Amino acid sequence: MNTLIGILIVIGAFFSVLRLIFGPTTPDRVVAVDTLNVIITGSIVFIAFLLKSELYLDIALVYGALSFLETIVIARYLEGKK
Amino acid sequence: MMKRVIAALLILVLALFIYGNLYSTGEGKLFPKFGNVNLSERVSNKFINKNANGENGVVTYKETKDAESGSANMVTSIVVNYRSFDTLGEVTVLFVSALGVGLLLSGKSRMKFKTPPNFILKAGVRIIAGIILITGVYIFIHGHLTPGGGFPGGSMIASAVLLFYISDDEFRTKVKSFKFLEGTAGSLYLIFGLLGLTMGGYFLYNFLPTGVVGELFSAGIVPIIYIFVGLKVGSELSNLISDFLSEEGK
Amino acid sequence: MKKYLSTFITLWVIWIALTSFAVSEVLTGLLVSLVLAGVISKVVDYSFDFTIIPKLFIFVFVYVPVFIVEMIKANFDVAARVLNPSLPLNPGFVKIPTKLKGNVGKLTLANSITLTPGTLSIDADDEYIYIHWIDVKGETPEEYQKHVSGKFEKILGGIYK
Amino acid sequence: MSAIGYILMIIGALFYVLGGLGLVRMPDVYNRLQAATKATTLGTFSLVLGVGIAQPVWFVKTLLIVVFLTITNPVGSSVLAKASYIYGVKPFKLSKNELDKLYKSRGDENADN
Repeated sequence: MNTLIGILIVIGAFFSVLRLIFGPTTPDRVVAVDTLNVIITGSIVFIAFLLKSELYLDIALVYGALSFLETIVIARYLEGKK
Repeated sequence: MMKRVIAALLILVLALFIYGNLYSTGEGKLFPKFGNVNLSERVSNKFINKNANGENGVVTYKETKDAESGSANMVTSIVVNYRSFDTLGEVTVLFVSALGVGLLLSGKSRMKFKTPPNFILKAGVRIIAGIILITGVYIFIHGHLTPGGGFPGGSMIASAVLLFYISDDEFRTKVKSFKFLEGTAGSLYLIFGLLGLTMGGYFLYNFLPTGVVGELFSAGIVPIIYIFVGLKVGSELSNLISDFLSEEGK
Repeated sequence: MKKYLSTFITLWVIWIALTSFAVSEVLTGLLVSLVLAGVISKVVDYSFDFTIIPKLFIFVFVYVPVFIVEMIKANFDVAARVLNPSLPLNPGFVKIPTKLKGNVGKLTLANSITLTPGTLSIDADDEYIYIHWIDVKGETPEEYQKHVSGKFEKILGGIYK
Repeated sequence: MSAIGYILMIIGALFYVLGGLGLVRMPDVYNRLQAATKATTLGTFSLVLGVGIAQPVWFVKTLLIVVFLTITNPVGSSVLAKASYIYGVKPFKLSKNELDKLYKSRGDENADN
């Protein structure tokens, strides 16, 4: 059961990596990174469940906050770019 | 051409030297064979497992009382207890860099972005920032229990400030109060170190009772020091951000 | 003062959710939220009064179920579009009027629009929310509004003024 | 209890696959953003709540993570959509455009010259 969930998460992450590699424009790549970040946040929570360790939930929260910041900063940078 | 040949020869000699020392057997060799040395006995018994009485014993979470360092996170016990002087130096490095940026870039008015901020972003940040800030405070207060500490907690606080700056064209931090907070936190770190000097005989001595491993009020001065480090790092990075986003003007 | 109190209560609740109900944690949280609320109560949007209790009730028991059902519908919609080999799309940028005034209410509406079938909110101003719509139906902003946000606007109008 | 949690977790992981698939299949940035945001938000919702139900001690904390992600993810998508429009990404097909009065797209400027 755990293996199945892990494989599904990896497939989803793989598709977003594909878009990250082939994305024709920069916004495409940023969208792919944003999606990948959400998937990683979810999988950190899943790792917490696998290892039965509550400490990983804190890490998921911090990762979510930092990935949001990253998305916003890159988006604002794209807006101002010539 | 000559240089390259000499360099290649030197590398070859060095490689042979390392190879010979790594894989030779017998007396007088430089390195012990990989896996033969039990490092955990050398390090952990000396520092982590040691009781206050100097004996080695097993430490149990939420049971062991009065361990020498008393922090559930081993890295914290090294960074803020045994090598706290080093952390003081790290904080100083950050302070010097913030000082340099402040000298070069400080301006009066707020820099405006080319495009006005999105309304949804502005309203969203005003909800999210509270969660991010309290998480940052949670991380540096629980530095001795969870894989966090002063530096990650401080950066979370600074990231909330950066979000405010990006999402609101009018937003401006109170630079003066941040400078005051930074100075106070830094001097309190030193004062705690000097208190240790008078009470225990050396600088940054852990003079408070260490309590039960794994509880919030444990590990002596470690959480207190981490609170100061977190406040100092957070206010320094926030000052850095507001220095970068200000410009000379009316 | 009202702002300070509501910020303080929100921060304390978040702290307790992060840690636990142990006495030392609750006391530390009290101290931290007292100080932090004083610093940030002017820049964050957490003001509420005593009418929060019935409003929270409506929010959790009326709004959240509707929202979750719409979100699941949205995902089946996305799945149908993605798995269909001919990709049936008719996208466009449109604006829809909204009567909600407060920042938080408008944010909730915009986020709900993003997570429901076929729409993505891009920006908002005083009267309109601008959206990207996969499958434009109708001609005037009022018609769009009926399709996109009618259901939410009715419920949220009762919660946020 | 753990059976419900596992079912929710599998549903969440399936939505991740759907989000990735939407990201690959859709024709332009705005449609990709739509598919990815909806699918990953519901996926995280379901996966994280599944973990919270399978480990009831963590339920409150997982609820906090879910609330946090349901606010940040749509906000991030909105900001990205606006940034892509201003950056000048052309939608592959457009039946109606009422956004042109609000911002200037950089793609339009280049088309004029």
